Amino acid sequence: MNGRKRPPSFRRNRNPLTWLLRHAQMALSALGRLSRSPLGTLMTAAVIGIALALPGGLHLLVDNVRGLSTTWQGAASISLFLADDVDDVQAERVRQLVDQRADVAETRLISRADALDEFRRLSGFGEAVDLIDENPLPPVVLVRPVESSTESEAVARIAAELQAYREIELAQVDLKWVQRLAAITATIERGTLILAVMLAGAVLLIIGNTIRLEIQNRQHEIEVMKLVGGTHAFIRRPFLYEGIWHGLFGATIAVLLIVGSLYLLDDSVQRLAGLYASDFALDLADPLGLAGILIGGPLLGLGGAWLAVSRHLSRIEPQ
Amino acid sequence: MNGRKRPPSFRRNRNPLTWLLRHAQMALSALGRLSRSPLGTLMTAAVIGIALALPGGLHLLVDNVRGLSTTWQGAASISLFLADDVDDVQAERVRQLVDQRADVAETRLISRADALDEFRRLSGFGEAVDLIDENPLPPVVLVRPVESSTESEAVARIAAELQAYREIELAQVDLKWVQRLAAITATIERGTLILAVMLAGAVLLIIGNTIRLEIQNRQHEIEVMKLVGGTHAFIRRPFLYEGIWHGLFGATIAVLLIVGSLYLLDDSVQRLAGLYASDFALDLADPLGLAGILIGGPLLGLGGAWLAVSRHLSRIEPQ
Amino acid sequence: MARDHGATVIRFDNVAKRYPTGHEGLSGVDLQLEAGEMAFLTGHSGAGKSTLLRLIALLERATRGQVWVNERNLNRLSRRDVPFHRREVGMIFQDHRLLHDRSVFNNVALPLVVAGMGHAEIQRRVRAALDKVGLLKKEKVFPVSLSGGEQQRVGIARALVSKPPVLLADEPTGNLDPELSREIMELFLQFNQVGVTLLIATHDIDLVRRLGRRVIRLHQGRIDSDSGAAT
Amino acid sequence: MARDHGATVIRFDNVAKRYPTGHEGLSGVDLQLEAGEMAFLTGHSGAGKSTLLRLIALLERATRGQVWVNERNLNRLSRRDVPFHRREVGMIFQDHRLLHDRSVFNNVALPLVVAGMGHAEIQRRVRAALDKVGLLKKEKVFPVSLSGGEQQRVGIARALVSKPPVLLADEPTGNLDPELSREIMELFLQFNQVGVTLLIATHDIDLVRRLGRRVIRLHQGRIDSDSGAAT
Ligand SMILES: Nc1ncnc2c1ncn2[C@@H]1O[C@H](COP(=O)(O)OP(=O)(O)OP(=O)(O)O)[C@@H](O)[C@H]1O
Ligand SMILES: Nc1ncnc2c1ncn2[C@@H]1O[C@H](COP(=O)(O)OP(=O)(O)OP(=O)(O)O)[C@@H](O)[C@H]1O
Ligand SMILES: [Mg+2]
Ligand SMILES: [Mg+2]
Repeated sequence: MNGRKRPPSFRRNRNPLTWLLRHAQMALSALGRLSRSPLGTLMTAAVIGIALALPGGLHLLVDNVRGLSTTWQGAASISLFLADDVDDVQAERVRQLVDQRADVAETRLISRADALDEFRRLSGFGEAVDLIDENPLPPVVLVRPVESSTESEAVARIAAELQAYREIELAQVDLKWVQRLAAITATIERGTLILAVMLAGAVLLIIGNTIRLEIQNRQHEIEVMKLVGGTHAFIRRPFLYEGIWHGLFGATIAVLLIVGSLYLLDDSVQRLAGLYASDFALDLADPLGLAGILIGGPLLGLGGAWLAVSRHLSRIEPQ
Repeated sequence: MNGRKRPPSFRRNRNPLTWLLRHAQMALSALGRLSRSPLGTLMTAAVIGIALALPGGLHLLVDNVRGLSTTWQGAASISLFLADDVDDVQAERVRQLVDQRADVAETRLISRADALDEFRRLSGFGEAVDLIDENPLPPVVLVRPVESSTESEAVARIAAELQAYREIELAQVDLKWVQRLAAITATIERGTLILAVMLAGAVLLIIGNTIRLEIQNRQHEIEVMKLVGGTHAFIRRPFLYEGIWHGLFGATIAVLLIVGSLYLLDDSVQRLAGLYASDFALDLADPLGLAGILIGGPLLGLGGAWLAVSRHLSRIEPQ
Repeated sequence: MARDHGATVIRFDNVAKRYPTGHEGLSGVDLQLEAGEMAFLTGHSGAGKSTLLRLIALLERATRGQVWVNERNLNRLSRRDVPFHRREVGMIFQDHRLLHDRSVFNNVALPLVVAGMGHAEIQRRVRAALDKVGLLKKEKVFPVSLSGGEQQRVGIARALVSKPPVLLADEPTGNLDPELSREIMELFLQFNQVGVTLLIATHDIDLVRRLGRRVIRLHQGRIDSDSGAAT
Repeated sequence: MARDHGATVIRFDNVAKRYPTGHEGLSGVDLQLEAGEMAFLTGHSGAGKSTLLRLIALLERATRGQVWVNERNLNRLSRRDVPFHRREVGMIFQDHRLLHDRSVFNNVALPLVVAGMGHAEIQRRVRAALDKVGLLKKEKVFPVSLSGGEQQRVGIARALVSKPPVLLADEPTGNLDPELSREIMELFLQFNQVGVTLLIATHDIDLVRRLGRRVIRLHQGRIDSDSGAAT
């Protein structure tokens, strides 16, 4: 206006040591505040813990299912059952012949002995298979068509053409049990994906909701803080620390729940692992995953707190 | 003290029509209050919805797994593989002989043809089995020992004794695949039980926590209500209605989530069901179960509200 | 002790109130208020005025002695009966105690709603009470948008609306300008004329002197002087 | 408009405050307070006293005109700077605004904690402030266990503790007995003597008259009379 001098700027305290000390104090006082309502803290932590434990557990499950199904990944989409009188040398010739086709990407021969081995291993008949005097299984050639020919009609056409070979008794598009396993795996994977999305949503909602209600609860406190000159950063800090603590407690509970569940599941899993020998053992005790939960929990708590606080804090102005 | 007359008792309003009208008013005004903070209401309902949808979905899963495994329930714990030269008539004689033992509760004969059929159905080899010229499978007699003899040693002893029969080539304690399926089923059942317990806990905690924070939030309101002579019942009522509404919204979201997940899972399930023919079809669309969620949700909300309110309400006294 | 108790509305028998902190808010107080009386309670800050009023409204319970209101021994009142007791005792607070998420109308209506009164009757009574404190125009606004004195008057309207036989006021004119204070006192006098018993805690010595009513002076939790004591 | 602004601490240029309800809490207010001045703000309930104080502490923003405090135009102050502005303006509220889950000591310490002051200095200053309002014995108790007047004094201590150059008080003695009121006024006078600028809203006409300081009288949002106007 009329040539007034620039107003003095405000003094701000920026001593890094004071800053650090204040943060440590705040972390502790947030902990103190939580400990003064132990039941509420426990309830919130338990809810977060359950919400974290479920995706954590599911992650392990999905991993294991994947591990089970990779054996079958890239399995052939056409199986050629060779005639009974074809020996292994002839079978290898058939394989090479088929392999030269432009519409075939890869082939693999399963000899009579291999087929029986695989059958023994997977069917679960075990020793009982040895009762069979003579190996009744024919050699099999697994065929993977090139990418461009993977639609069912193309595959069916290839199968029909191959059927014309004298040595090939039956060209079957996909083994039923490979299809089944793939279908089961797909269903479980999709189901767990849906579950994981729902649970991740739940974790965010729970933390956000808890902090929203906390902030409403402490609206008066926030107003008074603002009245006496508290900066946004200062007012936000206790909430962030509470978010971190909640996340940490929740993560601890989640780890306990997972470990506890493992303990409860242990004998069933042991039995399963024993039955499948080295083929399929649930790899549940994953220390890296547990450490991830213990680090991710507090980070999630911090993130949720930040979101909730930022959304609500500026709306609360002292009256 | 000095013969004072009995103090007059308080007038209480007990007109049933007024009472009903007040309840309807309260239900509506609780709804109005919730609609004034739509985001918070939605978040709470979403959390409850997810928490309800998961046990709901798991219930379906467990049911289906049970359905799958009942085929194998009560399966024999000893399988007698008969010698290759034993025909079906002889096999039946062997069965009857074994059946007369005091330590055997039940026997069942699987003829050569039945064994092949079952193998075809379960192994997934399908048509490929027909390539095998001659049925290589021996007849099998399944044996279930009496209750008192089900410990492994007793069973092993029976097996050893039966092995002595000329017609019995191999007495195998439990078929591996039966064991495996039982183990898988047991693992899944135990896992889902753990999950269900955790999720039921989560639902209770979430509703309790939400209402606890709500009550703290409205502590001032409760104090004022008490100041002007509101009875406990009167003050509790809005919370109960809010609990019911929350539960109802949560249940609606849960139903939508389940139906949505089914929709997403539908093609995988269709494929699976197709592959297993009538043996194994996921029976997911369960209108009774969904109706149960829609009724149970509000009841759970009411219960959670009642618990939380009763615990906290009497502690809040006007200052 | 052998007086006519028929008309005694409030009666303290050697009452003491010791707070959990160990502090004695009131000690050995004897007091009687007859039906239709109007008395002022004065004394320094922390003398125990609010404590005495809170004992009558059962916001606290006496730790010694007995408090009788409307011929009921408050010590013997069950928890179930407390709300009904409070409906017979209107109270005006130093800090208003309004609900900030409800309109002025709904705040004033609260005692009637709680008592289960019909809609039409509530409308009529709330309007009348708001009119008496000069806030009829503000019935739709929320308490935040009222000045301190206006909030005070909403609190007064809320205490009046259910026409309780006993009215307690804790510094009802502390935040009002002298003119408004006089008007509110007028209102109290009107109420007193139709038989309401009033006990008013105040620091406004001038006003108390001008009205010439009974004055009970507290000092450190004891009755220091009582211009109307029947003892 | 060409006066010496060096000593002007508070300055209103044709300020109006229209609330979202449409009500004008203040209209066309021109006002100047020099450094070290002590002025009283009077007027009927709803006249706009609190509104005026709230504009200075930036609890509201003017809808027209400009407010200058410590040579800063509050209209141009960024949101980031608001907390620092509030640290320079101590305010005492009609309704105390204490935190009920913190002890008296912690309530009074709040402005210092917020400003990042060291522990020892906080201890010293809070004790001194509590001593001034006569509540040193109560430092450990929680506000619920204080009488109305005691809470008021805690609020006063909280405003004094950071020794702000400007002190606003909204009816600081509304709930105090005459003697305590006088003592608190003494305290304000002492502060004024060391250079603090004070603006005090009050209904206590007697007290205002007795002190003979500048009196600004509001009527329906406008300045009705101003005994110390330099215009
Ligand atoms: N809940 C409580 N716990 C502990 N002490 C209390 C409690 N309430 C009041 N006191 C103490 O009891 C004494 C009397 O308090 P009371 O509120 O009755 O005073 P008062 O006469 O109303 O004072 P004022 O005029 O300041 O409102 C005070 O010293 C106060 O500190
Ligand atoms: N937030 C708000 N929204 C709408 N109107 C408001 C708001 N705050 C105050 N008012 C109105 O502005 C006018 C002035 O209010 P203010 O609080 O400044 O009065 P006051 O002079 O402090 O009165 P008192 O002595 O009763 O405290 C009043 O009529 C009030 O109703
Ligand atoms: Mg008091
Ligand atoms: Mg005011």
